[in-house]
Formats: sequence, structure tokens, C-alpha cells
Amino acid sequence: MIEILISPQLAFSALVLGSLYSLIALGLNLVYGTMRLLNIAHGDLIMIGAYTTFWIFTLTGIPPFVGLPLAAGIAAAIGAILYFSIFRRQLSGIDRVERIEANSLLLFFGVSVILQNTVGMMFSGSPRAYQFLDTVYEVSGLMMTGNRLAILIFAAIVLTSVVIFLTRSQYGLSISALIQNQTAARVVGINVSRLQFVSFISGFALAGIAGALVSMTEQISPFMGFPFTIAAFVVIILGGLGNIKGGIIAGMLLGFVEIYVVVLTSANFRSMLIYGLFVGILLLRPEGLLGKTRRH
Amino acid sequence: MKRIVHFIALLLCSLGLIPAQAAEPVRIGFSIAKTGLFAQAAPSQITAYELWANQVNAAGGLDVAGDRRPVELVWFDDESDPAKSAQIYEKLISDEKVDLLLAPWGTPHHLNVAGVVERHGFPMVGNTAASVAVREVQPGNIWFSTSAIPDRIGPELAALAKQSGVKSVAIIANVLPFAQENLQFLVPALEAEGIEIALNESYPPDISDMTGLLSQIKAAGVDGIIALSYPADSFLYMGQAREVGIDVSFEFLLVGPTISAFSQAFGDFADGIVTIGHWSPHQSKWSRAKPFFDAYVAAYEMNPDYLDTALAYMSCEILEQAVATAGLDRDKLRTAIASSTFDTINGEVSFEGVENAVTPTAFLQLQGGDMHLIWPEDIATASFSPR
Amino acid sequence: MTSAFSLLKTRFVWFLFAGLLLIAQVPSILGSYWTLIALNLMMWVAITQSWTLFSGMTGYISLGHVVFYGVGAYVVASTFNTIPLWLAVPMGGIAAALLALVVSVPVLRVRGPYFVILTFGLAELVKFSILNLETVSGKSSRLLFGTPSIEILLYCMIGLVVLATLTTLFVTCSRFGRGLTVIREDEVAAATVGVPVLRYKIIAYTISAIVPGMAGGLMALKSTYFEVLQVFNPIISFTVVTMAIIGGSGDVRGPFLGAVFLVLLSELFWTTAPQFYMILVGLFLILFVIFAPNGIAAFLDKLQISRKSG
Amino acid sequence: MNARLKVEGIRSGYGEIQVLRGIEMLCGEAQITALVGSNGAGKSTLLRTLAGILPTATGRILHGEAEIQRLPSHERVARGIIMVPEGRLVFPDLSVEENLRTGAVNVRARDVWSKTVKEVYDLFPRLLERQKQLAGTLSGGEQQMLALGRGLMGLPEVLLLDEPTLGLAPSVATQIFNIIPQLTESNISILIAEQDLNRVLDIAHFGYVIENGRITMQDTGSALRNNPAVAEAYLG
Repeated sequence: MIEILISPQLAFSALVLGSLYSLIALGLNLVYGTMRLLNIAHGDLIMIGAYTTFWIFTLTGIPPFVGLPLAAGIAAAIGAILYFSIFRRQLSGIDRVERIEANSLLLFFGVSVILQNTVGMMFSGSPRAYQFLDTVYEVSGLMMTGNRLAILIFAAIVLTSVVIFLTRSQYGLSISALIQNQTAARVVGINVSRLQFVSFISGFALAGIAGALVSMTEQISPFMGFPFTIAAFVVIILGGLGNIKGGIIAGMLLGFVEIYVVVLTSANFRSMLIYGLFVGILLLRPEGLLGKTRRH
Repeated sequence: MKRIVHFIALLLCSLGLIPAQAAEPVRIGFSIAKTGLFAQAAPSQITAYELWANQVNAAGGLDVAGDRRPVELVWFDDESDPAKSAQIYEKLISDEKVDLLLAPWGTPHHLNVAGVVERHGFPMVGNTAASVAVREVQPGNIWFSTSAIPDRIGPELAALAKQSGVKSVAIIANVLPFAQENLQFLVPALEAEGIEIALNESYPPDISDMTGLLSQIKAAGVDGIIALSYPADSFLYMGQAREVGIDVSFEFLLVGPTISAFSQAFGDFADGIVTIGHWSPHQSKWSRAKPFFDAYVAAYEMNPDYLDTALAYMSCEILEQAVATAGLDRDKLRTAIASSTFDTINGEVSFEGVENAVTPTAFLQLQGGDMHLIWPEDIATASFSPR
Repeated sequence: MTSAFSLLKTRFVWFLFAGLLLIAQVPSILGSYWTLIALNLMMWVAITQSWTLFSGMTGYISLGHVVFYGVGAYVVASTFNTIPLWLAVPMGGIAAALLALVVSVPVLRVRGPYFVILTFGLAELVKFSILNLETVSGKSSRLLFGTPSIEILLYCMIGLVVLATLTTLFVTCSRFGRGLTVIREDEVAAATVGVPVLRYKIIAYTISAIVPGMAGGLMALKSTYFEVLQVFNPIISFTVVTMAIIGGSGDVRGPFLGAVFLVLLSELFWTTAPQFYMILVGLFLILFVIFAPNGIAAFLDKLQISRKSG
Repeated sequence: MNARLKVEGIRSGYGEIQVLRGIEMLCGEAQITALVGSNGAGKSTLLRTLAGILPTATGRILHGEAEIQRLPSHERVARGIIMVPEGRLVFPDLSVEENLRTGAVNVRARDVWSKTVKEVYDLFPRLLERQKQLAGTLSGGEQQMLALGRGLMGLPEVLLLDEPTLGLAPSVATQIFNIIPQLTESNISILIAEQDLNRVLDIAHFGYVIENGRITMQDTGSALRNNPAVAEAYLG
């Protein structure tokens, strides 16, 4: 038992899973943080990213890393269309701000249904998959499948660059500021609506990137998105809604919790544990496990 | 003689010499999970129906006790909801007034529809339902073509494992019904064969990583792994088993390896995986098997699902042959299905009660990118080769 | 103005009962297929009406009402052939209400978007817990043969619709209902004017669980096969919210209008283009949230008023 | 007197509720203009309307020759009309320096921020000490200095101060009142809404009394201070 627990194999899997969780939660958090929109279509954008990468690879042989920007671009384009057709209107008008969170859930549910069924209509419901980078590399006893290693590396690159961007650049600082207090952000002269738009499509693009990565190891189908949406929500609740860094840490944490609890108890408890954690955190610390208690 | 007349008629038709008989199409109804939870399983079945209908129409129509009539498929989306499926069959029978029925996808749907066809006395040949529960269904109007019933899979799988030299196994099972039913019958069967069960764990359907489970299996040092899995977790298993360095001679996955995307994702690495299935195009005793495979690949540019697609196509063949002798009269049709022997892509089939009495419970193994029957011996197209 | 509305509503109640009587005739006139449609329709109305009683009135949007439906179905399925159905179905309702009561105290402290996702998470937690229970007890699926005919289920379901509608009507006119509306507008203010906020919320939440519990029990009997994942399908929760939004969650007519609208739309389209139907549902949901957040009911009122004045 | 900001008959409020019912006022160049009135008279609403946080229903706001009442808030900031809001509204999870940097987001201030930040630290040495600390952990007085400093980072022409001493210890309030007049020396016009009537009129060149969304009195700071009607309006 102890041998299993301390094996690097488990830690590697936890890292891969955790970084993926962090990545899918990041986009969701960005959209929630800057606009207070709860995007339950987030997983469907992951699905779009996965399909894009799959088709590019299958039809042209172009590897997923190269297809990845296109997946991000298509997701971002869908984001832009939704922003201009639906959400810009929702965000203006002060009397609607209180209703925006609940409304956004319904709106995105509509979006989710539309995306799933449009893709279903275009490509049928058949599961798809492709074989890419699946040689196993061994580094001092640790075995890593190429594609899982690639997921870890890419997710880590994206996560660190987003964090660096948010903390170091003037633009990223503005986004952090906007997340923390929208009125104050307007007071200091931040162009809030432009920043919201940028965050919105970046959130979508991040989902597209996550989809491209996921497509390397999982089967792809029009209805694959929902579990990702759920996972992303669990993570951002753990980290505190809108707390970018909290979400990244919570994603890693969840990855480790999931892997190690399965070993320590039983795989049977996995989902009960995840949802139990989710419900428990919402009841006991709605500001998130890693959030600070603050009155606002 | 009849065949010649038909051939000439067909020829004249195609030359436009005589107006195509105003033969009314035979309308065949079914429900399909076009949207929702099972939407990704549905294409494996609907492609079989379409292929069959096209073939029948290209051959001049369905032989209805001597008359050739074109076939028309009438189907509705059941949104993956078994209750809705029952509603659709109600509609097909009483509103659409279809002439024949084909089956929906999956056990829950079949069992829900069973009540409807019983009420209307409308015979239907089922396909993709596999559960011991089917025995509780009153015989009469529904037949289950599959031989992959859990209480038979258990002992046969244990026997296969024993024959393959397996001494100890690890079992991991999805908590969903089909897997759990199998588990129920598998455990005593393994014990009876004297195979040690070193690990027996269930996991939820939305599991997202199996490294923990697989590490435990590896540590248990077994020589066989039986994963009672569904498609999504079969993918997960395959991807991660290699990474953990699972190296056993006998690896079984319940549902998934027969799907064409599975081989696309894992290629050679999936070689040696054993799964349930009782059909293979390589069995030369079944003269219809290879032509079906070739026609399918030509039509859809991918392999058929060795389990679901084959079963669905098989149920069409049974219906086709029953109609050829009995026509569309429900009583005659019922008798014909219940008492005849049919020649299908899966060899001969006949029913006893609601069950397929001929086809043996069998297993497939991926060998060199092909699916081969390895069990039981009399239909095997290859012998088991350790991974 | 107010009297015009109440007049409209009382007239609506008469329309409603006439409509329900008509629906009760469906089995004898239109046959079994339409009986099933009618049963479905009534089920959606009953659940959505109960949902409105809590979520519409208090503004706490529950995205997990399927949990009550599922618990009711589970009670009926697991006691099938051991407990008579006339007892089992109400027990399903009571079990759902008990669950609501037990979780209400902690759950109802949570507000806004947190509440919405909490209810969703809670439903999933219960789903996986029951799934585990079934695995542990070796019951993976259950067959229910010898259930009552669809007509009988339809009549029972109509009974539930009447029950849910009368409850909502009664609550709307009561002090309790006014209290709930005050809570929706401003919870803090409600407490200061003397509304027992927590107690009212708990009562409303518990009541709104009873009918979905019984409806779940009845629907379990409609199928011959019971499976946990089916009766706890989160889509049910989403559909209920969608129907309430499209119909208008402000008053008792909304659930009828929303359910009829979606069921009709579904009848029109899923036969020809199922995926297109789903796309349309998504589109309508979006359009209603943006342009008619108070649903068809409010739209009808506007029509009525403009006709009167014009 | 040269007006830097000229307000002509503006009305605004929150949704249906109208708070300002036609305000007329001027802010002189490099002068301190005080805005006094009771709670709910419309002081904050006026400042928020000038800053563009609230939309202007009717009326004009002139900055020099240009009409700015339709401009979004960030464009007003870019023109140098900058508000230091009531309740400070610093960004709690950003450090002091990061907070200051967000103040320099507008085009004019962006490139010179490192120079400006030194000036702000000179003005508030306390902020330099706390440079790396998260703003959420600062005391109320420090947060007010930070908010003021953040406003200065945007290189204001007109600084709109909303209740800058609300809830602060008297000694800190004194410190803030000592700094405000210094700012006019760098050619900043100040419009200050303040509850401490006497102190604010002491430093103000000109003052307005606002009641029920209307300007009811206006005069030089010292004249208003000695007018008994002002105190009455304030208390009423």
C-alpha cells in the first residue's frame, strides 16, 4: 500500500489530472470573475476544441500542437459571436446585474444544447479517436505516455503564462483589478467592456485549448462536454468563484485528492467524494476553500 | 423460377419498360437515441438498419411472402430516454401504423418497449439488449438475439481464463447495471474454476483517472485482468494501463473494444485485448459474414461495431427471412420467428422462449488489428494468444 | 389593475379545470400514444408547478429538483411488490419532503449563484450515493412488471397537477405567499418587517418536494425498467427550469404554458428533426430569457391589456 | 474664474429613481470646490455621474470646451477626470504598488507611471513602507491614502473626492486635509464631497450646498462657513 502511495506513477497521474482540471477551470473562472457569468457550456467548448483538433489531425495529419491554436481560435470565435449577440446586451443595464448570474446559467444552458446538437448533426454521435504520441517513455522507473506528458507540459505552459500575464503586465493587472471590483475598475479608468470581451473570448479559447489536449487521450463525441463542465465547477467552487490563482491551486488539489483517495479507500467512493466535497464546501465555506473571508 | 421472374421484372423496371409496380412500401419503425446520454452508441445500430434497407431496396425490395415491396424506415429520436422509447413504439404501432418493428438501442429501452409490443401483440426481434432480466419477459412478441447474457458470460469467461492459464485475476467493474450483473455471475464462476480473485473493485461511471486502481492491480501481481467496463472507461483503462506498466497475459474489457474508434485510438497497443462478442467476419462458416463486413466498410468507411452493428444487422436478417415466409400478418410472423431457423451473418439462429438458442456465448480478441473469435472452439477463428 | 389580474386568474382556473377534464378524455378519444403524451405533459406541469412554488416565489433557483423526482421513483421501485402502490407513491412524496426538510437548513443559507450550483451538486451527490447503495446491495437494475395501466397513471398525474396548482394558488393568496415574495425582493428587508425568513423558506422548499416525489413514483411505474441514472438525470432539472422560464415563473399559469409549449414543440419537431428540435429548444430558451424574462404568461397579459385599451 | 469643469442642468439617478434634478455648477482651475449636504442629498450621485459610473439622463458636462456626458468612464479618466470613490474601493488582493499601477492605466499616465509612483510615495511615505503588502490588509487610513494615491497615478486634472475622511481616525483625517490643498499646487482641480463641513469649507475656494438633488446655495468657502443657513441645511 505505502509503496503504491509513494510511487511517482501516482504523483504523475495526479499532476496530469490536476493540471487539466486547473486549465479547464481557468477559463470558466476568467469568464465568471470578470463578468459574473456562469458558463455551463464551458465543457461544450472543450468538445469543439477536441473535434477541431481531431479533424485537423485525421484529415491532414497536422499534429494536435499545431491544431491547438486553431481550436482556440474557433472557440474564441464562437465566444465573440455569443458575446455580441447575447451577452453584451445582458451586461449593460444596471437593473439586470443582480439577475445576471441566474440568467447566464439559463442562457448558457441554451448555448450548450445548441452546440451539442449542431455538432451531433454535423458529425453524428459516433465516438471518434486518433492515435498520437502514445509511446511510453520511462524515466527512472516512472512511465509516461507521450500524450499525457504533452498534456502536462502544455497545460503547465498555458497556466504559468496566464498567471505571469495576469500578475506582471499592465493589461493582466487590469483584469485582476476588474475581477476584484468592477466599480473600482471603472473608477481607475479601465475600459471595462473591452476587458470583459477579451476575458470572455480568452475563457472560450482556453476551453478550446483544453479540448485540443483532451482529444489526444480521450474519445470524442458531441456530448462529451458535460463532465468537464462539472469538474470545472467543482474546481472553481473549491478555489473560490472568480479567484484565478485559487482555482489553479484547487484544480491541482482536486487531481491529487481524486487519485489518492481512490487508492486509500475505494474507487467506488470517487464520485460521492467529489460531490460531497463540492456540497460541503458550498455549505461551509462558500467563498471557497482557498478564498479569504471578506464582507462585500 | 420465382427468382427468374423477379429478375426479369427488375430488369424491365430498371430499363423503364414497365412502370415500377406501385408496390406500397413496407414501413418499418424503430426509435433511436439520436440525442442524449446514449447518442454515441446509436450510430452503430442505425447504420446497420440503413445498410440493410438499402441492400433490400437495391435487390428489388423486401420479399413479403412472395411480393417484392420497397422498404421504408420510420424512426424517431428517443432522447436516450427508455420511457420515451416506449412512447415512440406506441406511436409507431397505433399512429404511424407501421408494418414491422426493429429494436431500439440498449437493455433499458428493450425492456420498456417489451410492455408495448406485448400489449399490441406486435412481434419484434430485439438485438442490443443483454441482461438476465430478459428472461423475466413473457415470451411471445419479443426475442433477444444476443448470446451475451451475464449469467452465461460469467462461467464461459471463467472457463476461457482457466484455459488461458490464468491463476489469479483482478476485477474492476463499473457500477452500471450490465457490468454489475456480469460481476454477480463472474465471481462465483471464477471461484468454481479455482481462479483466485486478488482484487475486486467497483468504480463510478464518471471516473476520470484509473492510475490508482491500476497501481493496486499491478501490485497485486495477478496474471489476468477483467475490467467490466463501458466504452468511456475502456478508453481510460487502455490509455493508462500501459503507462502503469500493466503486463498480464489476459486482459478483458467488457464493452468498448468492438467500437471502431477504439482501434483507431490504440492501434497495435490494443492487440490481445479480449472482449465479449459472438460475431466476426473471419468465420468462413458464416457465408454472409464477410460480404456484410465489406458492404459496411464500403458504405461507411469504418469498421462495424462487432457487437452492436452485427446484432442489429442480424435482427434485420431474421425479420427479413420471417417475412418472406409469413408475410406481414402478425400472428403468422410471430409463429415464423418463434419456430424457424434463420441464416444470418452470425450463422444459424433460432429462438427458444425469448432467447437465441443457437449462438454460443463467445469472446473476441484483437489480433493484428483484426477481431477474431477465440471462444468457444467450434466457432473460433483463431486461438487465444497471450498479450 | 389588481382586480383585472385576479379576475383573469380565476377565469384561468376554470379554463384549467376544463382543460384537465379534456385531458382526462385523451385515453378514450385519442388512444394510447396520446395518452402517454398527456401523461408526460401532466408530469411536467406538476413538477414545474411545484418548482415555481419555491423557486418562482422566493427567487432561489433550484437546479436540482430532479433529486426529489428520483427519490420518489426510487422509493416506489425499491418497494415494488412489497408495499401496495397507493401507499408507496405517497411515501415517495413524503421521502422527498423529508429529504428537503433535512437538507433545507444548511442549503437555504446559501444564496445566489452558489445556491443554484449547490442544488445541482446535491442532486448528483444523492444520485451517486443511491447508485452506490444499489451496487453494495447487488441490485443493479429492477424490472417492474404488472404496473397499473397508463390511463390510471394519467388520472393520478392529473390529480397531482390539481394538487400542485391548488397549493400554489392557495399559497399565492396567503400571508405565507406574500412573505415569500418579500423574501424574493429583499431578504434582509423581509426579516426587518417581521417575515420569519428561514422558516418560510424551509416550508416552501419542503412543500415543493412532495409533488415531484410522487410524480417520480408514478413515472417509475410507467417504465417496466428502473435504473438509477435515468430517474436522476440532471436534464430533468434543466427542463423544469426551462419550462418555468418560458411559461413565466411569476404565476400559476406559467408551468402550464411552458410545459404545453415545449411538449407541442417537441411533438412538432422531434419526429422530423430531433437534433433540430433540441437546437430550437436552446434557441427559445435564450430568446425568452433575453426578450421575455417573465415568460408567455406575462406576454398574454400584455396582449389582454392592449386589447382592452385598444 | 476659469472653469475646468462645467455642469449644466444634469439629471441622473439609479434606474427609475431620479436623484439629481438639474444641477448647475463650476469647478475652477486649480481650486478646491466643496460639495456639502445631508446624507442622501445627491453628493455621491453627482460625483459618480461626473465620473461616468452613472449615466447622465439629461444635461451637459463640459470639460473645457468638450461635452463629456456621453463618454464612458475610462475615457473621462483619460481626459483627467478621476474619482476617488467613497469607501476607498481598493483592490484587496493586489499589493499596494499594484494598486497604484492600476491607477495609471490611462494612455497619458501609462508611460510615466514609474515617475508618478515616486511622487505618490513622497506624498504618502506610509505607502512606500507597505509597497508589497496586499491592500486588503491595510488599515482604513492607509487604504484611503492608497485610494488617493491611485487617483493621483492617473494624472488628474479634476479630482473628485467622495467623502475622503469617512470613518477615519481624527488624526488621519487631519493628515488628509493637510495634503489636499497641496494638490492644487500641481494644477489639480478638486471637487470634494465631505461631511466635515467646517474643515472642508476651511480649505475650499468655493462651495455648493446640495439638497434634494438641487443646488440651493453657493458662495465662497469662507462665506458659506459663516452662513448659519448652511449648517441648518446640512443637518436637515
